[in-house]
Amino acid sequence: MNRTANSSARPLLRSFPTEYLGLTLALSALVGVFSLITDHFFSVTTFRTIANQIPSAVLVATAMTYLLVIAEIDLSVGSVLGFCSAVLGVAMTQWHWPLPLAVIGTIAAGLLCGAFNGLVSVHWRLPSFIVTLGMLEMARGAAHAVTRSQTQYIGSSVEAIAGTSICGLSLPFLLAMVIVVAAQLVLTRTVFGRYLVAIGTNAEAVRLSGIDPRPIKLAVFLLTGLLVALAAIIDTSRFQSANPNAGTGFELQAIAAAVIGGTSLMGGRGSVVPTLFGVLITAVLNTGLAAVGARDETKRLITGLVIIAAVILDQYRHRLGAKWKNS
Amino acid sequence: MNRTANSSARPLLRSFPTEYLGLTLALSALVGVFSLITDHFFSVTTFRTIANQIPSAVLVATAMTYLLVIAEIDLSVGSVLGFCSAVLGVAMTQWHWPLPLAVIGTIAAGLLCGAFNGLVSVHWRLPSFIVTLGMLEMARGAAHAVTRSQTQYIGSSVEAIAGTSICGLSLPFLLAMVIVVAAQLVLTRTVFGRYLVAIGTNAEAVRLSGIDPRPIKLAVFLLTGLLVALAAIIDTSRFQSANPNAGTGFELQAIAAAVIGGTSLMGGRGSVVPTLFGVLITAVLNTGLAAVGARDETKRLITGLVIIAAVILDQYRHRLGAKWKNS
Amino acid sequence: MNSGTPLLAIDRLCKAYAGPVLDGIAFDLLAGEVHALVGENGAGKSTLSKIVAGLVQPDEGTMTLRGQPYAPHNKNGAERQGVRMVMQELNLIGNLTVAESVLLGNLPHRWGWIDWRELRDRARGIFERVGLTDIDPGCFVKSLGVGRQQLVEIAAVLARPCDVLILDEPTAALTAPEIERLFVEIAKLKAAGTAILYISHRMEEIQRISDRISVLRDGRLIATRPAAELSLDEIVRMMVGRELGEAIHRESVTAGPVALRVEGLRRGDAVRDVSFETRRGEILGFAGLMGSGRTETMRALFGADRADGGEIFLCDEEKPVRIRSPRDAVRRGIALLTENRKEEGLLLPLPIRANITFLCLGQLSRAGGWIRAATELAEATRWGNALSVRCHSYEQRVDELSGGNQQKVMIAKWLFRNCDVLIFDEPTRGIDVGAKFEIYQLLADLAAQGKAVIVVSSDLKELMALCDRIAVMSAGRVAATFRRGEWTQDKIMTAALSGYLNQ
Amino acid sequence: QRNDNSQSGTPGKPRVALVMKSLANEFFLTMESGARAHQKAHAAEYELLVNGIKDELDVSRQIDLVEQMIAQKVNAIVIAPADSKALVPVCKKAQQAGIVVVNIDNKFDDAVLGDSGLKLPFVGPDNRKGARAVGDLLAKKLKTGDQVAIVEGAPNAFNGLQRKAGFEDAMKAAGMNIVGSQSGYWETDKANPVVAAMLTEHPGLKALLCANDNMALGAVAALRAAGKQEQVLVVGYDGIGAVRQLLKEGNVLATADQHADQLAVFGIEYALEMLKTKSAPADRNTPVDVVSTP
Ligand SMILES: Nc1ncnc2c1ncn2[C@@H]1O[C@H](COP(=O)(O)OP(=O)(O)OP(=O)(O)O)[C@@H](O)[C@H]1O
Ligand SMILES: Nc1ncnc2c1ncn2[C@@H]1O[C@H](COP(=O)(O)OP(=O)(O)OP(=O)(O)O)[C@@H](O)[C@H]1O
Ligand SMILES: [Mg+2]
Ligand SMILES: [Mg+2]
Repeated sequence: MNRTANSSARPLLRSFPTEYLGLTLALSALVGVFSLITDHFFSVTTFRTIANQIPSAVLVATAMTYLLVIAEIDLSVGSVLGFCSAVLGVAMTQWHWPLPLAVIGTIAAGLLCGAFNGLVSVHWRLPSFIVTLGMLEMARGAAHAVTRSQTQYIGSSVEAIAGTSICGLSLPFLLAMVIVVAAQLVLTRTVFGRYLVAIGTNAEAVRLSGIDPRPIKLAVFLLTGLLVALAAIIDTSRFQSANPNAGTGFELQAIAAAVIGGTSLMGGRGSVVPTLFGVLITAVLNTGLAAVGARDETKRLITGLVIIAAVILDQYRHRLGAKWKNS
Repeated sequence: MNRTANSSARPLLRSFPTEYLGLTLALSALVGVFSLITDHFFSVTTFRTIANQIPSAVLVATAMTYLLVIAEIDLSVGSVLGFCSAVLGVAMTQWHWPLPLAVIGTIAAGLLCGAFNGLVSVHWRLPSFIVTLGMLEMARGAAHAVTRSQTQYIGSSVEAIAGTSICGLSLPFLLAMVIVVAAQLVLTRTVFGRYLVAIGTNAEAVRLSGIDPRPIKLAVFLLTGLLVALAAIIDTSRFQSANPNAGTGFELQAIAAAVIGGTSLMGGRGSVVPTLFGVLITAVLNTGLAAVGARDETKRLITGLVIIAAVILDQYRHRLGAKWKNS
Repeated sequence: MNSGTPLLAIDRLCKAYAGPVLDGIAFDLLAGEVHALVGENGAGKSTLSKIVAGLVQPDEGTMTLRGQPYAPHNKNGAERQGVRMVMQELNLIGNLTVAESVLLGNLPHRWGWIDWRELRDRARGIFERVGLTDIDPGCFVKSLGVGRQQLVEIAAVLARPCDVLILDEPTAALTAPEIERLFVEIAKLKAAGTAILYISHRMEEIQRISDRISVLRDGRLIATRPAAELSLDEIVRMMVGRELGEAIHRESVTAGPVALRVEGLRRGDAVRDVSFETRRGEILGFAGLMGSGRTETMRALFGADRADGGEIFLCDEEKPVRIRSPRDAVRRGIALLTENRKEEGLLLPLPIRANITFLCLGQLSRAGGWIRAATELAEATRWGNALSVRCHSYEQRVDELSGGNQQKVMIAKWLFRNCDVLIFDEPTRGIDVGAKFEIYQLLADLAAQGKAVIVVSSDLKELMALCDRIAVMSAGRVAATFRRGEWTQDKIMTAALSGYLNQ
Repeated sequence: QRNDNSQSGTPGKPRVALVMKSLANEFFLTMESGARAHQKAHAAEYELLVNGIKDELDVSRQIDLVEQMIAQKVNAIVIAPADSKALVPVCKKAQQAGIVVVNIDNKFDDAVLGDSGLKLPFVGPDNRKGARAVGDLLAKKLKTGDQVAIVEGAPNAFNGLQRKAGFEDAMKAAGMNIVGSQSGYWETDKANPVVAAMLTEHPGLKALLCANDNMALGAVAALRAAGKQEQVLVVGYDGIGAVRQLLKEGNVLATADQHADQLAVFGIEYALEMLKTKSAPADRNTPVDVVSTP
């Protein structure tokens, strides 16, 4: 009678085949197609370039995955990234803070935004969709106010962060990978992680089990603020400049990456490593289309189709997974 | 035990006080503030201007309200608006279709996009958030492909639609009002409307009651396509030109308007007239801030705050409403 | 046994929502007693227990626990002082494993990292106490049926020590063997000095295990008496405030033509090969152990889940009908009252009116689908009154109703639809005695009108009182079918177990 | 063998990457078509790879694009930067990788260039001068002290700021009264409500200077709705096809034509020249012509 006799232990490894196979296939297919079409796509340089471009997207998508797991959302990540970037830029160029202090200030700015989102939506029990929609406007306004709408050129003094590389992989990339693995482990193997899944599935039941979901939700919003601030620092260091428009449209990208990775928008289901695949798929797609030099409208059409195709694939993977389990 | 047996009839009027009082107050407050700060805000011209600007936003927000009621969402409304606008522009300027034919073509384009969104998300049981995110890219790509990214100047041949006015109010405004009232009545007083609310509340229960939610959902997506196409026609006529970038960011505005009006993002709760208030509040805010000549960052900060304040207010209104009922 | 000062004393407790729900309740709980709380649906039993468990704050009144003032602000507060409760409605977390869900409040961990082995062992230990040896702690909660979920929830509460234990209709979805296990457990706790507040609508249980009985009616405490002094009739009279016609009045059975014939229905492991037929004017019961596949059979038959195989014939027709969705089923005159009213039946935030009329809106509307509001309300009122739904107004939200009244709303909705084949999955789950008899009578009347009625129930007594035939399911098959007069409780139980013995 | 065939100077055709901002904009699209046409005509001389970003706000995506072009080992990059500062470091990286970089359309910030020790030739119009010329033409139709308002591009857009500055130069020189200056985010539908509000707030307004033609379209629609077409003059910038109609109809007074189709071509020619001669040609300002009511 026990149809699902799998132990819940070690879900990271246990579920590898069904969980990651589809995504790996999709990714390989993309790489394959682009390698065939263009001459210079399939090269170490390309992959190194991609690896160095994605860290900020990975961090933001990781935060988004956590939020989606607890059935919340943050539309303000892009704006907050812009704001944090602005703070870092202004701190370095105008206030002449030393780098470590400026970094701390930037993280504080991120945490502040996260705290606002969290406190308002948790305290007034408002949907985070709308609270963070408000924050989307406010943080962008703040970014422009802080920089007076001018890009802050910082120069090589921030280069240390993104410029350091180990075996050709940048520090931010390695950091992002460490954070992804840690986030995945925390989600699947710690008490905190299990609370997140529980809250996303049935917050009322969690409350009735005597656990207050509010501080936990707040913690996730704070974590989002932190990760977004880190992403801002990475990008600012990479570009050696702070642009108040940085991160525009990041929110939808991050959500798309998480959903491509199989995270549910309804809460309670999601994990971080597949989200990384989601980010990789988008990045490979972007790079590949740029290598082909496709027209803008073609790029958009293909991007849209790939997003939809990815989630349809995910559906079939789930059904297939269910079948395998049952037989 | 049935102590009282209130009649449910006339919910449109019955609920006026609690339902609309808060929104009316918020709107009046905004108008009051701007009238005090600026010289010329409080004038017939201002209100006529606003009335002539909002129809497309009202139509899109109405569609969004319906979608939110059935617990779906459409992020592609802005892009589809751009695409429809592009089709109208190209049909008139390049293919030299007569206006009625071009209008029909535009509506067909809207319905097509709606049908795609509806069919894909209903058939594969995918979250509409992600399907319409894909459509957001695709429709914008299509808009650029159709117009070759060039703004199409149509000239006075389309003026008839937006230019006709009765008592200083444009035809589109009157149309929008009729549609709002009709949509509200359909939602509250017809079988179809009841099904929508039920599907948004508990789609599984609806299915187990022997009513297939899928064609109903599809109908709402088609309706959205239709209303978005109408909005595109109205805007194109107003600007006498079709810009492939038209409607950028419309989706979040429409969602914000609906939520300010008290529509729930979780489905099952929402109505159209309050959404109209939501649109009005945003429009008054925009016009007022432009009249004041506020800096761009100030505008964004205030817009964000007003969105959040409006939903907090809505919360209190609900609690207050509940109290009144009980006493 | 009933000596010493009360462990928990309640005094002049009042609570009102839209109207008064509890009115000056005063009673006490002694250590080591089982105190039964009985009353009609909506009498206020759950509200009272929620107040004691800290989930709801009273408007007035005081409570004392072990002589100290007791006013818990939330569930945690109550639990810290040794008061625990099994809620009437299920509150499990589908996406967690059973073990995680059960131990959610205190997952075993080292520096925040879950200790999986410890977790599994503890969960096993907990389940063994209530005899749930065949539940794998690693499977997901959402893969369990309602009965098992309820057991899991009970197990979770029993696992932790407490002084006051409230059981709010723990047995509503359980079958006899599980109930027996639960009673053993209760006896153990009682011996250890725990005070137990037991709520149930099954009178035989009340009489079996309770020491004292308190009767609630319309939010007032009618009486508290030692159980031995009260006969069943007396309890019911106090509850309902009037005499109850005990026997179900049934027309003499003249089974009509076949209304529904099922052959070889299969779906996954739960439904392996089910064949049966039911005739017009007949009430067919489905008995079986928990997880024997009764619910899954009915869902597959109704088109709620896609069947893997099998044929369904209606009204002596030669050709099988294709039922691929509930829509097909309802159009062919089959109705299914689902066992999980909260998730699969009701539109909780909508008014009672809208819930009752939902299936027949076409009938209540003018051309173009405009609903005739007055007619709608009148019809809703008619059907609500027919089932004596207790509410302030038919505009009240369904989620404000007591569990039993929610069930009545569900029944009203399907009766209004007027189908030929009516399948009731646990129709009396959480329904009070008075109403239960009303529903039995209703089912009997439906059969008398020539409808085919199928009743799935975990309460064997109920089936034996009501049905013309009883099909007993075991491990996804119909193990035996008995006619009235042929059956005995033992025969049925043997049949119910048969499928598992030779596995 | 696939990766390594195109070091600059090797026999194969040189590959030129044109990195644009905002392919969603007619101006840049014209630029792109011009470049593609040029490549077709000189197909034997070079290969062309055109890429652009969604809109000008997406600066980081443009930086990513340049990095990808470096990874692709193109021989030359012709770039219209979406941000005059943020793209400098990545262009420096390109140059260090041996790639010829030519700056078109939007000039890199001189201070930042100096700071990073980068030297790039610039080919493009002087937006400020162009805007000044349009403004001067407008000023001739106005009286000193008349109220005028500016509709800016997206805040932070360098060419937008330049155009605004040019408009201001012209208006101040002619003694006009600038009563308002707000952003219309480059778009018709975003500029329209802003203009409508300015019209009511400043009933005496005599002219609107729009930083691009799409916003001019929005402004004209607002004027039409307010019935003020006779009273208020509108000027735009870019000279897109749509606005030529309006010029003919007299609804727009003037716009600036930056010869978009030539811009990228000049840049590509510069790049090819640099690849051949290894020299660094001087900056070159391309012409901006004021187009006005015939
Ligand atoms: N949150 C609420 N809001 C409004 N009314 C409520 C609420 N909760 C309970 N009630 C009302 O209080 C009354 C008592 O409900 P309660 O759940 O305590 O009944 P019960 O005795 O447990 O009934 P049952 O046997 O059906 O479970 C009901 O009439 C119900 O409608
Ligand atoms: N040992 C088990 N472990 C997990 N799930 C089980 C087990 N036994 C049965 N189930 C679940 O029970 C369901 C089949 O039983 P079904 O709900 O049809 O039984 P039932 O006779 O109606 O019992 P119940 O009293 O639980 O409603 C399946 O959905 C299956 O997932
Ligand atoms: Mg109860
Ligand atoms: Mg069952």
